[in-house]
Amino acid sequence: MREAISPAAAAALVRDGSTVMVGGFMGVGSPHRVIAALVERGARDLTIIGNDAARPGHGIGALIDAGCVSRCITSHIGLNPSLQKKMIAGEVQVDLVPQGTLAERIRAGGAGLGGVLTPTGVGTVVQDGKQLVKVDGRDFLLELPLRADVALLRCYEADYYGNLTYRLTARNFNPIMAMAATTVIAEPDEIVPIGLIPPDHVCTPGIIVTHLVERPH
Amino acid sequence: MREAISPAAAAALVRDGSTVMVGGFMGVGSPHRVIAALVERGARDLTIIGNDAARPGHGIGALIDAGCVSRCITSHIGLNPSLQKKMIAGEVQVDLVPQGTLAERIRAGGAGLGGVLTPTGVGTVVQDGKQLVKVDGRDFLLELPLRADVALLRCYEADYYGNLTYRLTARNFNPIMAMAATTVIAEPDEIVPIGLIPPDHVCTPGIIVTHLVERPH
Amino acid sequence: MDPKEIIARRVALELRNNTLVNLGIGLPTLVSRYVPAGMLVAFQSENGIIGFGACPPEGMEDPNLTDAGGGFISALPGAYAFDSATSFALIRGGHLDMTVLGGLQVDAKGLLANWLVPGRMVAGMGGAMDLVAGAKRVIVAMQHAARGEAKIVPELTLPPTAARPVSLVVTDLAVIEPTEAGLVLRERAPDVQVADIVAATAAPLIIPDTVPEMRL
Amino acid sequence: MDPKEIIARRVALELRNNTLVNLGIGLPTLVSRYVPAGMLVAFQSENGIIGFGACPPEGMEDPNLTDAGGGFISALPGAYAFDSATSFALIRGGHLDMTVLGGLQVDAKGLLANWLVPGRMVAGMGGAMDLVAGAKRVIVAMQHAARGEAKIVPELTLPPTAARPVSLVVTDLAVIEPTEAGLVLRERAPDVQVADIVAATAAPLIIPDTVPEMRL
Repeated sequence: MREAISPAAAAALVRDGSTVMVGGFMGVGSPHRVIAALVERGARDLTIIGNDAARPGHGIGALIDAGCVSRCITSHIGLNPSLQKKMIAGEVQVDLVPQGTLAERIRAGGAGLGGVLTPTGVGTVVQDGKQLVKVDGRDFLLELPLRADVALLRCYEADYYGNLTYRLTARNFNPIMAMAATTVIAEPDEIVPIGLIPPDHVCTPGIIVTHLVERPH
Repeated sequence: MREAISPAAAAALVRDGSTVMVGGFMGVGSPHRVIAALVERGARDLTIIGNDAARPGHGIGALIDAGCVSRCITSHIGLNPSLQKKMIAGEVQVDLVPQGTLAERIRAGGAGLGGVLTPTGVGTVVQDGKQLVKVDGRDFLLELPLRADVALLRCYEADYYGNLTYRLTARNFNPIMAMAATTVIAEPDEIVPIGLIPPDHVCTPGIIVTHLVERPH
Repeated sequence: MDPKEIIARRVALELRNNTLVNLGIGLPTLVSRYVPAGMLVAFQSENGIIGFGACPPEGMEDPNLTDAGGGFISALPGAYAFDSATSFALIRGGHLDMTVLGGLQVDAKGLLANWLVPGRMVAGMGGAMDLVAGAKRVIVAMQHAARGEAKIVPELTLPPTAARPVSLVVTDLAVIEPTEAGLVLRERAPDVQVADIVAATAAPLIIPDTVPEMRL
Repeated sequence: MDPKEIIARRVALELRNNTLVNLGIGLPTLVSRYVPAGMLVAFQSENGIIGFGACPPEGMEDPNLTDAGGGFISALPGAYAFDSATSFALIRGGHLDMTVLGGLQVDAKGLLANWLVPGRMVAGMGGAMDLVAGAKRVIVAMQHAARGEAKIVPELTLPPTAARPVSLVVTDLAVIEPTEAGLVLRERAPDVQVADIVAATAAPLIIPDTVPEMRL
């Protein structure tokens, strides 16, 4: 059983200097209430792993604006000129990873794999410093798993075991991040009694979700 | 749109000598009507990829009894003494693969990965002939993707786009096999109008399902 | 006809029934307007949906239903929502029949550069590298030239998106197919002459005896 | 007390609240009968469910709801059904707190053999290799000896299931913990003397000053 905690209590679980996976795609499916609480508490020196940097003031963009972030592992920052400027100024380190590779690396981290071979990035700058492995005469890059201290998820429904469902395109990176972090904090739109989510509709099992954020008022 | 075909028509799509993934775990979630039709048509020389050999006369076991199978890539044959005898007699080649490795290899085949690194099997006979890769000082085996000419799936609901849902423990290998074959044949318990399965509950997208078997009478 | 409309209409002729297609942000998105009547194409948005439709009427948007650019969309009957690992399993695993992407440069070998201009603001590759590495057909939809400079060049001067050549390049002037032998000029836009195309192209072109006009 | 009941009851004392546990087919399955009152343990069946219960009354079985042996089970409130890739992602990814497996042999290093006896009918490893490689704690639940032959041996004569030592061995005679220094005798079964255990064990045992009786 998980007791629901406040966004501020959730933010307190995210230590300065830690690596944090944040669900969402352009802020859709991001845990905005926990993000606001992180900004509020003045978190510092976070390494953020997320699909993109959203927009200034929004989602991961809000964390960057507030100076919470020292490093960003992400596939796209094109709609966040603030991060682009901080990157050029050397205030935030940005590691660009192809989106499908980012997803596979996070999945590998959660699935206990030592890495995966992907054709993506072969013959591009993404190849730099990576092992090239030939399988059946075709070149692949060995991409290594990603894990985090904390995963911050947004979900649609949760029950008090922490079982989660997601909604449409707000699903995105959330289910794979749920598997790849030590502390897993889910911010639901709604919390329902145990047993109300059919077993076939649960998308993330409660046993791996360590904390549940109270529903919005 | 997919027209529903008879089990016999589905069985006719499986050519002698082809590689066939068959969903199911001890026959639970196996496409029993298509399997019966394959036995009926006297299919020959199939390479079957499936979790286990079920029991004699049941699921994959029925295909083996009928002499349809020349090779089996599977994790467990312990409850099928008929296959054990055929293996010792040299009638059927059996390649044993750890269950999680089998699942990852099929997933890799469907996801376009060149392989995955797994800790499973390191220091055992499973390691024989495989590349050992060290990541962060830890040994992993490089396991290669599996693909098939045909995947034979059992599902719960299908719509006429071929979108599929699965039921409880009958899901097992079906969704990953759906991704890893050229011809994908789904045997549903029920076919429903397009639009009746909510987007969040579809488990396999219709666009990758090439054939739908008519519902049972 | 507007150059973008020419490109979008011509690319739409490459669509096939019962296929899975990904359209990049920007110009490629326009292609969905010109799906031939009666043809069933499943459009994927890589943020996690197959079978999406246009933006719903104001007030009926769902904040959990957006395209890869964050714009509101709707779900068609039979739509399928999925996570990012599944999305790129579909893209990388050979399930995506076609992707349509914008381009900064295409070279004589058919290599595409479309994600980074050194010295300018860095955007990131997003899903572009996976799409070019993984889709069965990669179609580049772009203006033939940018600010008077040719975008079809002998050799890329910008960083490549993948080691794999694209399948077809559709511009407001021409349809060009990269082949082993080089870039073949397949079609010309309405009222455009072969000489105009050659003049606007920095890479050498193989020109067949007949270069028909696009049938839009 | 029946030897199997001793083993199952003792293994059950290793269960912890709010953990994910996989029980192998056969003897290990019995452990679920002895979960301490008030403790919430999520049992995983590797064929695709967390949160299953006992076989339902006759006539109420669902052919789509079975355990890894194919036997009918029920689903408890809050259960979760999943595919085989997810099942082993949970096992391999460090999410499985504990697995309880049967054993053919355990050696002085704590290595387990439990899947193949050369010369006998081959069963296959099923999920055993993933479970031993991936679970946080691996507990072997087995009879101390089989047909008078010791199963705890100096070195495996059967093929190993993994290169990784197990966490604990629970038999009808003893609890033994593999350590860097060797096998440590931690507990003895009711009315069993240390000398009996040593006599029934082919591998050397490290014997602490006190070897308490199991608290069942």
